[in-house]
Amino acid sequence: MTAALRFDPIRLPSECEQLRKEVRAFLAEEIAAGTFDPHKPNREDTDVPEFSRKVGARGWLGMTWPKKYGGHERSFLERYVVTEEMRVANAPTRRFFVADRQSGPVLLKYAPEHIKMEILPRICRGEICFAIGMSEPNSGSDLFAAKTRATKTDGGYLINGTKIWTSSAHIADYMIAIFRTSPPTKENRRHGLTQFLVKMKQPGIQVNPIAQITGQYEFNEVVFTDHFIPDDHVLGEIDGAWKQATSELAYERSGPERFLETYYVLTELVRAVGNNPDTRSAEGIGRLVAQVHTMRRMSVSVAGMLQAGKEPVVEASIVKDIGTIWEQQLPHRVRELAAFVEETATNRETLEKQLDFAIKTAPKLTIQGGTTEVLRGIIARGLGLR
Amino acid sequence: MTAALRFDPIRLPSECEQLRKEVRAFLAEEIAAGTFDPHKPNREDTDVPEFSRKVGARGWLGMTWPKKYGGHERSFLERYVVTEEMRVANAPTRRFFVADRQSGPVLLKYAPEHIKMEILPRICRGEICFAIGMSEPNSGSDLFAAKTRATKTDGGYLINGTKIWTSSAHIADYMIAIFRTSPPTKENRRHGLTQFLVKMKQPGIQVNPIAQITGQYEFNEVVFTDHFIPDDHVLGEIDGAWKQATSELAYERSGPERFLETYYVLTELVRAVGNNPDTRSAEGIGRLVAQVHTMRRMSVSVAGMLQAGKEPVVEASIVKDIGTIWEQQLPHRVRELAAFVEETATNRETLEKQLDFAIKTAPKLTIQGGTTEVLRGIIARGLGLR
Amino acid sequence: MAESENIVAETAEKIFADLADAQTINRDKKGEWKAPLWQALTDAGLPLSWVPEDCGGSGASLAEGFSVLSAAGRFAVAVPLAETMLAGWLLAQAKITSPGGEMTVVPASPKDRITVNADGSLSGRARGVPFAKVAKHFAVLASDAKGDFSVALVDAGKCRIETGLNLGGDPSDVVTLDKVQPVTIKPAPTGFDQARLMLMGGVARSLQIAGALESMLEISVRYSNERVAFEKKISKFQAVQHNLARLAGESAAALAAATSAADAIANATSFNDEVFLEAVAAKIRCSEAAEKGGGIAHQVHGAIGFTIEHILHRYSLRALAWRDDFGSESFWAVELGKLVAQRGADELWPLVASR
Amino acid sequence: MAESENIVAETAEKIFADLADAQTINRDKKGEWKAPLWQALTDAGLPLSWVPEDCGGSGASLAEGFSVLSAAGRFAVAVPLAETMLAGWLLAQAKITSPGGEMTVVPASPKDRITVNADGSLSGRARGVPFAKVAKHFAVLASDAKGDFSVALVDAGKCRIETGLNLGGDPSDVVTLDKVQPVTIKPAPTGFDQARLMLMGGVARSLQIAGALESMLEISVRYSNERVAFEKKISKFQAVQHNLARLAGESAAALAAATSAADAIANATSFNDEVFLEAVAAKIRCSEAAEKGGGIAHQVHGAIGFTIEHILHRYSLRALAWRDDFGSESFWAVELGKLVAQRGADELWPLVASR
Repeated sequence: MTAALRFDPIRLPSECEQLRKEVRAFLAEEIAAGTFDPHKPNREDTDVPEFSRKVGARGWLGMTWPKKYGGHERSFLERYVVTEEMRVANAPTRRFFVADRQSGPVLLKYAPEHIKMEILPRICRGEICFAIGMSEPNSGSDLFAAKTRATKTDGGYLINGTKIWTSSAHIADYMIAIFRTSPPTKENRRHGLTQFLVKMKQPGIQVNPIAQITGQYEFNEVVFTDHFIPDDHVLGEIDGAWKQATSELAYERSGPERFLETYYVLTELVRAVGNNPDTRSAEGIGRLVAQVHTMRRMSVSVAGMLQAGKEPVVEASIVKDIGTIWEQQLPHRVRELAAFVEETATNRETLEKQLDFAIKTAPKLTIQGGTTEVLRGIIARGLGLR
Repeated sequence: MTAALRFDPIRLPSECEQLRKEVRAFLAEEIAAGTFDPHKPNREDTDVPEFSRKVGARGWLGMTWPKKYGGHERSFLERYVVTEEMRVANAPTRRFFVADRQSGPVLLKYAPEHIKMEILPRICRGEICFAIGMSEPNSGSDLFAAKTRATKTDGGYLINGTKIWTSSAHIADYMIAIFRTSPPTKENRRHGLTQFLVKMKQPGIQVNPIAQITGQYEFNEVVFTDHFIPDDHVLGEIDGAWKQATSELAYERSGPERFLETYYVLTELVRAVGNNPDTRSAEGIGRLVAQVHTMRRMSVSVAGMLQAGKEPVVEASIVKDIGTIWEQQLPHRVRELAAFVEETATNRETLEKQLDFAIKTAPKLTIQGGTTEVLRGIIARGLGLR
Repeated sequence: MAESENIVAETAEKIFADLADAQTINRDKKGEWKAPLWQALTDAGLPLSWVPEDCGGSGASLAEGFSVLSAAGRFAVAVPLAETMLAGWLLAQAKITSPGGEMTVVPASPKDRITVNADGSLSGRARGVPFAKVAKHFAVLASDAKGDFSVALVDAGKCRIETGLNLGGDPSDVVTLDKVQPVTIKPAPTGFDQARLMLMGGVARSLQIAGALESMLEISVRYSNERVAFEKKISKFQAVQHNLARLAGESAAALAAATSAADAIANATSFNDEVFLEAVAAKIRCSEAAEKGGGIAHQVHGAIGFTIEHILHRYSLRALAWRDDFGSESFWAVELGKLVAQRGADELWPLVASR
Repeated sequence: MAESENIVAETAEKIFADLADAQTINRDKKGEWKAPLWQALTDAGLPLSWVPEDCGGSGASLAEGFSVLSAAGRFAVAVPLAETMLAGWLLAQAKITSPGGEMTVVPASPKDRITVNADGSLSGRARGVPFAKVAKHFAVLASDAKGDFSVALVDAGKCRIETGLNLGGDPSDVVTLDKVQPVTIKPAPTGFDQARLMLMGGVARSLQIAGALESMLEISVRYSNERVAFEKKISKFQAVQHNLARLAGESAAALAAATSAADAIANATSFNDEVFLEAVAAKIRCSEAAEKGGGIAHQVHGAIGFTIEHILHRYSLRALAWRDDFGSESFWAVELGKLVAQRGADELWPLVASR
C-alpha cells in the first residue's frame, strides 16, 4: 500500500478509568459549587483563574512533562482523558488549555533550562496563561508570510508589527510567537522567522480585543512597538522556525477539542427527544453518535501514536479535517432533528440557546488552527501528491 | 453586483400545455403497445428505430430548426417539454437524442447547404443516429489535447487515431468529431483542431464497444485507419474548432437530462412509501421534491434564455454541476428512505432493481459531458476568478 | 422582470444604497441609521406596497413587492420592512385599512394558533414573531371555535411581549394575547387559512435569503480577488475557485426557487397544489442554501469574516435566522412529502411539470 | 497488531496476491481463478479460522480472523470466505463441528426469522443471503416458539434458493426453508441472539468495506500520479488533491471504526452496550464511507473507472453492496438511536467514552 494510513484501535489502559472517575467527580463538585455551568458552552469566554489552579493542584496540567519541571510523567492517553472530560463538561479551560497543549511542549523542546525551570512549573500549577502569536493581518494560513520584525539590539531584540486572531492575548501572561529576523531567501521562502517567548503586559505591547460574531471576545490584535525581548527568550534556531512548526501539529490537531466543540447540542437533543424517539429522530441520533464515536476512536488512536513517540502529522490532519467539518455541521443537523420536539420538552430553551451559540461558532471551526484547505494540502502531501 | 446570475422565472406558454398532453398520450400508447417499459430505466441501452421514426413523424425532432431543413420552427420551451416528458417516461431516446440536441445545431451552423439539405431532414424524420467524437484515450476533460490526425489528401482528409467514450457509435450513422489538422501553437494550445462530419459504417472505421459497470454497452472505442473524409464534410473553420465548442455548451448542459437521469427512483419511492408516510419518509420525500422542482425551474429558465437568443454558459454549467450531483446522490438517498419499506409494498422489487441500476449509473453522471471539475472551472471563470 | 417591477425595485435599491449600506450600518453601534431609513422607505410607500390605495397603501402589485424583498435581502435590511409589507397584505385581505408605522404578523409559525373568543377578543401565544418589539400594530390571523379565520388589527401595546433576538440579532419575540380586543376584526376571505399566511411569509423569507446569498457571493468573490496568501490572490487557488463555484450554485438555486415561487404567487388564480409546491420548495431550498452557501462564504473569508467588524455576518446570520420564520424547512418538507404521498406516485411528475 | 495476527494476515495477503490479483481476476471472464483460490485458502485453514480445532477448524483467535477479513476487503475477494468464517463461528457457538467446503449464514438480515418447528425442523425465509447459491451448507440461527435460539447445520440442497446478484455481482440469494430437517441442531449459548449474529456479520462487512476503501485510495492516488490532463499530472490539480484528501479521510474513518469494533469484540467479556456501539457505529460509518469514498474514487478515475475492464468497480460496487448485508446503516442507526434515547442524555458521553 503506497498510501497506508494507520489508526490502530487503542484501548485506554486501566489507570485511565480511575483517572476519569476522579475528573468527573472533581467537575461535578465544581459544577455544584457554581464555578461553571455545564450547559453554557461559552467556555472560551470565561476566565476562571481559581479553576485553573485547582486543576493544576490535581496534577492535571503538564501531565506528560518531566517531574523536574513540575510535570507528572503520565501518559498522553491519561492527558487525553482529562482533556475530553473537561471539554464535554464545558469546563472553563481557556486559561490553561493553550499552555498545556502547545506552549509547554514548545518550551520543553526549545527554551533554555533556566526558563523551563521558571515557567513550566507555573503552567503546571495553573498560574499562567499563554497565547500563540502566529497570524498577522496579511498572513493567515500562510504563516511564513509573517512580517512582524524582530530587530537585533543590545542583549535582545526589538519587536515591531502586529499579530492578529490571537486567542486569549488579553488575559495571557506569555505568548509564543514567530517574528521575522531575516528576509526570506530565494530558495526557501520559509526562511527567516524565529520563535520567541514574549512576556505580555510589558511596555511596547498593546492588546486590542476583536469582537466575534458569537458576541465573545476571544481573539485579539496584538500590536508591538519597539517591544524588547531578551536574547534568552529565543526559542530554537534563529531564522529556522519553519523547521520547528510542523512536528507540533500532531499535538495541536488531533485532540478531542477538534470534534467536540459543539458536542453539547447532541446531548441536549437526546434529552429533548426523550426516551421513545420516532424513526426519524432515532436514525438521526444514531448516525450522529456513530460519527462522534468514530471520530473519538481516531483521535484516541492518534494519542496512542504520540505516546508511542510517533509524529502522525497526516493522521492528525485527517482527524482535524473530518472532525471540524463534523462539529461544524452538527448544530445544523441537531436543529433539523429538533424541529418537531414539543415545546413542553424541559430543556427546549437550553437547547435553543445552545444551538444559537453553536451555529454562530460553527464557521470558525474549519478556519482556526489550520484551515480545511491547509489540512487537505498536508494530507495530499502525505499521500504523495505534492 | 459583479457576479450577477439570472434565473428568471419562466412560465411555459400555453402551447406547451397542449403539446405536453399530446406527448403524454403518445407515450402512453407506446407503452401500452409494448414499445418500451417505463419502469426500466435502461433507455441508453435500447435501440428502437421505429420509435424514433414515430417521434419524428409527430414533429418532435428538430423542433426549433427551420422548416426548409425539415424542422418545425417551434420554441426551445416546446422542445423542453418533449424532452422532459420522454426522459421521465424512460422512453428509448438513444437513437435520436444526440442528433436532436447537439449534432443538428452544429450542422445548422457549420455544414454546407447541400449537406444540411441532405441530413437534417433525415434527423427530423428520426431516421439517423449521431455520435460525438471528442474524447481520446489520453484526452478526456482536456479536449484540446486530442491527437487523432486528419491529414490533407486529394479532395479530403485521411483520419488516423482513436476516439473513446463515444456513446452510441456502434449504432450511429454519423459522428461529429474533432481531429487534429495542425499542431497547437505556442500562443494557443487549443489551435489546430477541426470539426468534421464523419459518415460511420465506412471503410477505415472500427467500432469496439466498451462494457460499462452497469452491464450496458453505451460507450465505444472508435479506431480510424486511413479513413477518408471529403472536403465538404469539414464543419466550420480549419484549425478553429475551439472557437466553435464553447457556445454549444449551454445547449448541452442545461437540459432536463442533467437532473432527471435517476428520477425514476423517486417516483418508485413515493409508490413504495404509500399514502400515509411517517415523518422520516415525508421529510425525505419533501426535500427531494423541493430539489427536483428547483432544478427544473433553473433548467427551464436556461431554456428561456436560449429561446431569447442568449448564451448562458455559466448558468448552464451551474445547472449541470448541481443537477448531476443531485441525480448522483438521489439513488443513495432513496435507498436510505426505502430502508423501512415493508416487503409487501407492491413495487418493492421494481424499486430495488431500479436502485441497483441507478446506483451503478451514478458515478458517470458527474463525468460525462463535462466533469464537475471542468464545470466549476467554467463557473469560476464566469465569476471573474480566472 | 416587468418595467414596473424594475422601477419599484430600483427605488428600494437606491434607498438601501443611500441609507442602509452594510459597512456604514455595521459601524453604527447606536442604530442611528434606522430612523432615516424607515422614514425614506415610508416616504416611498414601500412598507405598504401590498396595500391597495383605498386601504391606505401604495397599491403596488405582488410582483413589485416581491422585487422589493429581493432588494431588502441583498442589503440584509434590519428594519421590519418585510414584516410591515406582510402585515399590510394580510390586513388588505380583509379590507382592513393599514395604519402607519411598523407592523408585523401574528402568528409567525405554523405551529401557533390565535383564537377568536366568543366576545370577539383574541387569545393565544405566538413564538418567534419578527420585530414584534418594534411594531406599533400587529396584523393577526385568528380562528374561532368553528375554525373560521378572521383578520384583526391589534394594538401592540395591548399584548405581552417577551423579547428575544434571532441569530442575526434582530428582534424575534414571543407575543401573548390574553383576551385582547382588536382595533378592527373582519372575516378572512373564503379559503384563506394560516397555511396561506405562512407560505406568503415563507416566500418573503426565501427572497430575502436568496438576496443575502447574492450579496455573500459578491463580497466573497471580491474578497478572494483582493486577499493574498502564499504569494498569490486566493482567487487563483483551484480550491477557492471551486468553493466559490459551489456558492454560486447555491445562490443560483436559491434565487431560482425564490423568484419562481414569487412569480407563481403573483400570477396565481387559486392557491392550488402547484402554488403550494412553489412556495414550500422555495423555503426548503433557500434554507438549505443558507447553510451551505453561508458556510462557503465564511470559509473563503477566513477569520476576518468571523468578526463583528466585517459585514459578512450581516448576511450569513440573517440568512440562517430566516430559515426559522413561518415554518422551518423541516416542517415544510414534511408537509410537502405528505402532499406528494397523498397524490400518489403517478401524480408527482404532473405536479413538478405543471408550469 | 499482535504478532500472531500479522502472521495470519500475511498468509491471507500472500494467497490473495498470488491467486486473487484484481487485474487478473477482472480479465478472467470464466471465473477460473476461483477454484485454486478457494483451495489455497482451505489449505491454509482460513475459511474455518474461527472454528476451534476440536470442531474441525484452525482455532485462530477472533482478532486473527478479523485481520483476514481486512485483507479480503483490500482484495475485494469474491469467494465466500467471510461467509464461511461467519458460519463456522456460528456453528462453533453451539459446539457444532464444521463440515468442509463453502458455507454461509442464514438469516443475513435482522428483519428475517427462521423458526424451529415443534418437530425440530426449520422454516422461514431469508433474503439477501450472500453466496447461498455457492454454499454446500448453511449455518442457521433459528428461534422456537418460546424465543429460545438454536444453531443448526443445514444441507443447502434441502432449501429452496432464488438466486440474485448484489451490486458487486456476487450471489445474494433468497433462501427458503420449508420444514427442513437440519443435519445437526443445538441450543445457542445463553444470551446469544440474532442481533449478535447480525453485528458479527456487520463487523465483518465493515472490515471488508474499510479494506476496499484502502485499495480505492491506493489505486486512485496511483492513477492520479499517472494520468495527464491539461499538460500535467492530475495529481497536481488542487481540486484532485483535495478530493483525494477527502477519500483518505473516509478511508481512515472506515478503517478506524471497523478495526476498533473488531478489537472491541475480540476483547469483550460480555456483549454490552459499549460493544454494541462499536459494532453498530462501524457498520454505519463504513457504509457512509463506501458511498462518499467510492464516489470520489470514481470521480478521480473519470470514464475509465466506469468500465468493466478497469478494476475500480471491483472495490467500489462491493463496498456499496456490503452496506446492505446484516442490516443496513439506516436500520442500525435507528437501533443505536433508540438505545441512546433509552439510556438518556447524561448516559451518552459515558457510553462514547467507555474505552
